[in-house]
Amino acid sequence: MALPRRLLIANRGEIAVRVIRACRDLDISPIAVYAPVDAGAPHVRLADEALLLPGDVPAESYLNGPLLVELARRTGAAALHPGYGFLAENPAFAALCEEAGLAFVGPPADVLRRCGDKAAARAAADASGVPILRGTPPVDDDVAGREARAVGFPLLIKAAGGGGGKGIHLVRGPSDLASALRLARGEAQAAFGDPRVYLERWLEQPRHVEVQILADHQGGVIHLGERACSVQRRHQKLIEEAPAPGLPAALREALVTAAVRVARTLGYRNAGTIEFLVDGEEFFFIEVNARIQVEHPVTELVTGVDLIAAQVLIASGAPLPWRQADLRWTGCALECRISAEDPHAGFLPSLGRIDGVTEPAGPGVRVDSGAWPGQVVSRHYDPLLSKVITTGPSREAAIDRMRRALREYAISGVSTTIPFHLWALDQPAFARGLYDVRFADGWEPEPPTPEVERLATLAAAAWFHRRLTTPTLPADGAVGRWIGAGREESLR
Amino acid sequence: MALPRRLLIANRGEIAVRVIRACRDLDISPIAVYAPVDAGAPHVRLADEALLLPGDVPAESYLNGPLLVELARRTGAAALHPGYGFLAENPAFAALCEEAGLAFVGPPADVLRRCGDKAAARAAADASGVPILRGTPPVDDDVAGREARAVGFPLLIKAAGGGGGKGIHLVRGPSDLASALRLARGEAQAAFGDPRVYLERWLEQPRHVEVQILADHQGGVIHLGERACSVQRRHQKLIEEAPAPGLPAALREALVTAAVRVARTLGYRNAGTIEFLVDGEEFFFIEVNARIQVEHPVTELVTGVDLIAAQVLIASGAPLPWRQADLRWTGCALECRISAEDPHAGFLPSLGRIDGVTEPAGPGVRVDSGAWPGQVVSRHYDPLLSKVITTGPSREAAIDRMRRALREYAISGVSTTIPFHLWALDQPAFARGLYDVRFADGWEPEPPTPEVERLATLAAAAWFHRRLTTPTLPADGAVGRWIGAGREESLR
Amino acid sequence: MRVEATVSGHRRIVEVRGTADEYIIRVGGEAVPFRLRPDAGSECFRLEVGGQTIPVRICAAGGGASVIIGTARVAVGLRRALPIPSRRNAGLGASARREVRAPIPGLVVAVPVAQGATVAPHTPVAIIEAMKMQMEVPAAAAGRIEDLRVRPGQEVAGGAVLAVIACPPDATGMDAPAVAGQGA
Amino acid sequence: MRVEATVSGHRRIVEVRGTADEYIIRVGGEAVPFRLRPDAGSECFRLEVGGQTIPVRICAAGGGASVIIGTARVAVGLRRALPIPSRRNAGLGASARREVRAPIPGLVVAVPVAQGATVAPHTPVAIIEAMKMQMEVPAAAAGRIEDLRVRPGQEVAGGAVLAVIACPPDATGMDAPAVAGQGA
Repeated sequence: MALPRRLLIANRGEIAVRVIRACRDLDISPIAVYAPVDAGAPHVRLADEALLLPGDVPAESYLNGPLLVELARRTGAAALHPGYGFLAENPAFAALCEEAGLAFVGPPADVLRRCGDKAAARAAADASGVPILRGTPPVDDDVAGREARAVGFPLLIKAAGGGGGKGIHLVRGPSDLASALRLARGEAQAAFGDPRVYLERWLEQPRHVEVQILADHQGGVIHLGERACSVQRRHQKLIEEAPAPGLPAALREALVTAAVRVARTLGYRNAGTIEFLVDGEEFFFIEVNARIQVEHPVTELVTGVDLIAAQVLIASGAPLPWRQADLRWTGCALECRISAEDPHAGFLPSLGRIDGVTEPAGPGVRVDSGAWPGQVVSRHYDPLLSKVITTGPSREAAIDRMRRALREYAISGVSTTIPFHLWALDQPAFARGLYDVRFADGWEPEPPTPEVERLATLAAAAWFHRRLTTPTLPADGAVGRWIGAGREESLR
Repeated sequence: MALPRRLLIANRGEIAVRVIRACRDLDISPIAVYAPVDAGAPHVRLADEALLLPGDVPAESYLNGPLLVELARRTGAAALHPGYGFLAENPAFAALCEEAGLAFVGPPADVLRRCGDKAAARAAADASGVPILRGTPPVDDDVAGREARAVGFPLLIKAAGGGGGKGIHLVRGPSDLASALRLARGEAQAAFGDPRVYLERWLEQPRHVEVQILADHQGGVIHLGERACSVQRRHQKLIEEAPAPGLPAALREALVTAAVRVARTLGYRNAGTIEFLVDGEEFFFIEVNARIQVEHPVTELVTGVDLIAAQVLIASGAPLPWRQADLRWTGCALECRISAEDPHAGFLPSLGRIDGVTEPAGPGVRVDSGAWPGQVVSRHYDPLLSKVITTGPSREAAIDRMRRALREYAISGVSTTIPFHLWALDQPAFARGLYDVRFADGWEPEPPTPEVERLATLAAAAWFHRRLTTPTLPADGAVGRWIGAGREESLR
Repeated sequence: MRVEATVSGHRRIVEVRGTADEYIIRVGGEAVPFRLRPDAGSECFRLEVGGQTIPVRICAAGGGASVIIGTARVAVGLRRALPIPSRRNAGLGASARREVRAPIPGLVVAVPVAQGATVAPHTPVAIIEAMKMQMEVPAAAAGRIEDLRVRPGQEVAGGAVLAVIACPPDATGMDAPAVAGQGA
Repeated sequence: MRVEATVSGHRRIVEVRGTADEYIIRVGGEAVPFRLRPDAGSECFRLEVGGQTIPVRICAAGGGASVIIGTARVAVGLRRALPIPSRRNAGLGASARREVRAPIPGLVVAVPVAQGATVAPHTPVAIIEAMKMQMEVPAAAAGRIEDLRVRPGQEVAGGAVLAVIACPPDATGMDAPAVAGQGA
């Protein structure tokens, strides 16, 4: 039942930093791993030990299950936190950890398997009396046309074998079905090694609302309230908040009750999220995310609960330290994901080298960041750099602080999603809390006003002048030579 | 009643940054001023406009009242925030602002005058039925001996004309009285231009507890609860927290009620602090701090109230937006003041140039900082660099997070109070919340253990090796020449 | 320095004077004092203008810069405007030597003149490449190339002397803005 | 590199081998692998040793360093330990040339030998000052100063050749730790 003395974090970026901080608060010694490209990253700096992985390719680094288990064993770690993504929801890896006597900080392999099979998860929700979107079990191509007519158009094709927005295709009419099916199967095979797909009713303008769950190994299940995550693009969340604005109290109550019911039916353990679509007064279960989520801080800020610490407690066998009635919600919290993506170029990943970072701080602002000057944003990993989370006694206060924080945030070397976030915060629909999952489609790099063009011209001209008149330091080559000379001496 | 469109901040360092952030949240355009030595400071970076002051000497910069008022007028500022220190409690400056039609964000001149005269403030507390320490009005030298015997030894000599720990002397017996009186008068004259001093009973081991007040111009007065500030050295606070640990509910109620009563008697306006000493079940009024205080964030974090924003609202004539019953207290908050002082050398200011800063972040950590790489810590200003404030659902959680945050904090170039804070957090008396104003006297740079000596030897040897084998970049001179060449061209 | 800035197909001549981060820009007859303070790394700045400060990200793109300002991105074409001849250096008296210096650090890609050649003020003496942009360096005075100090392929520092010109007494000089305020 | 470290009057010889931030230290026969990662500025590091990471601040103080580690401050006297003679370079065969290099960048304050002089391995060839500490650079081999390349008052880079020594076939060389792991 004791907490592990050492814990290995099988992840990188902001979530690795987040887990390290939870370890410090629990007086657990955190051990980091890192791919060569991440050698200067904050999680390497902040851990007690940092172990180099053989390559940058995920299969050699953060997806390298057997090596990660071996490194945990070698460094005396009694637990392993997978973060999100990578191996977080991989039942085989969870089983590997268990076999090695390593506490996997997440649900056990069998729970991961049940939640990862979306059809099974839907069936569990259905069995719990929780509404699900009209849909099908995994379909074969030959019956797909008939099944699609039964579900009705528009509909979504979704991968049965995994989540994260991969393999999802929208089909507006029967004529698009065959080609979309082909694409979806190909993507599902590539992403999850499983070509099975199923069909699901598609709502025109629903809101995405999810419920945070904690479940211990003694059968205790509590919810930590809901999060609104409707600001999405290609099924990737961009902004999340808690509580969900404009959600009637009765509907919220129904959602959180349904979430606890689904978790119980699934025999859920550790931290998880039950996702729903809300359409008017109706709501529908969509899936379970069997991991800690990117957006967990908004829940932490309104409940005061450290979710990562709770994960570690549960994984070490401790019962939940709170009953449902102990929880209180205070204020509002908002999260903007800062990714190295170019919102002016279709949100394409912006690869390159970050050469300067200034992060926001101050009242009501929390930054969970994995960004560092010198960081190479590579094609190997997710482009998420950091998250800005703001709180306030009111939603308006949290939004005002977010605007202030984004203004303070300066990242040089790559494009980021900051311009999109500034746009979103100023939309009337967002300000009123009346936004749905189509909200982000409204982003259109607006043509700059004449005043903005004038300011850009001033700035560009001064920048040009500055570049032409400011000398650069001697190139790296020269310094390299000096270091070489020094090393040579030390070899003598 | 409208908020000012622009506001000038007549201060520097972390409090200037703090006020700028409040302005941003209120959509007010913040205007900074800066002494030459502060040219690269964060408050210069974050303001909308930053105006250079003529010199580094306080009289030419942040104490240069007439110039500050003139700069506010010239830049169209309708309000001026004085921060703390400098001109914050100067009645003549508040009057100067009022005459210039500038809203002074603080109490009006007459309130500052009443609060600044400590004898008058004590009389007001007495008149409100609030217990005061046995003491005297300002005393002349010839009657001091008799007065001292009436108060009893040990006693304190305090300056009547101002606060901040200046001019305070402890007298343990009659034989020390004359010389202490001479010293105290000299210091009082130097610091406040007023040689008047008074005598006050001294408690052996009291706790310092203060109450945050907000008062509007419509006569509304509320309190925002108490802060415990007993970790002090030479009457300078080092660590503050809210709520005060180990304070019985009835005593807390008596304190906050007394504070509101004193504020009403004084006709108090804007944000202020009523300070008390608590000794067992007894408490005694000591003084009013007629300004925002360094330690205000701990109150912000447990109440959710932005005190700087509240100051600006009140100064613009708005009534308090909350009644007393609206306020709720959640969790615990702790503040450590990070100063450029050397705790291994009697807390002497550590002057020098900061050449690198890495600040903590993450869950439950707020950093209000004015530190920057390149900053010259000069003898002209207070050595406070920043404040680390942590919160948690429990006092233990806030302490654990503070330990984690201080571990993450790296400041290169000057000594800081961080080693002291690490020591304080680990003292059993602090952990139990049973510490009084003598607590910090227990700090004694402990002789390093053999293990610490071993680690220090390893680190020093590697550092020595590193310095001998790592080349330095070309000296500044070379770069200067390049820039010179560039400039020369641009002059052509 | 006179810069030709092109935004949305609209070309403007912008005159930039200043040192370090403080500038006065003259655009369309209007003089705008402002600051461009470095904020983070090579691309992030804070533009202090007209009583407000605006965070901007500026990165080299094509033959100019891409400026991210709030939610917008503005592509600005940039090149050094051709100087305008004037009589400023007229009447300097006797024959003088005049140095032609590199306006920027960069790579000399061509030297279209030879030692001893006679040049007019606009004759290019060298072409320098920096930031993937090429720039002609004019002689800036009429005269004879007395000392040619660079050759193609050579890296030069900003301000390096490229050539020395011996000017006849009444050589025509180049216009340059007078030194103003913080320097020009 | 062998360093003589003095703490609380107790003197230890510490052998540091490694490159960049990764070291192996040998102290009292015990080999300790560790890292000293730069954290902020010139003084803040993180010492990764024995499975834990400890933030330290190290600043030059007197003839050594002041190390702040947790709540403690430890004064460590530091100087380069005198090398130990060995026979490692014996039997190199025919007469060889051996370069004496500057171990650190610094100022040459004295050159106690002359061109053509005969030197033993311990004979100081130059005295270099850096960080307010002076350091003798020994010839490191017996022989004759064939080429003396520096003079007092000159700044030298780390690794710069100070002198070249012509060694007789059986000259006695200096002991140097063998290259190990990450380099030595």
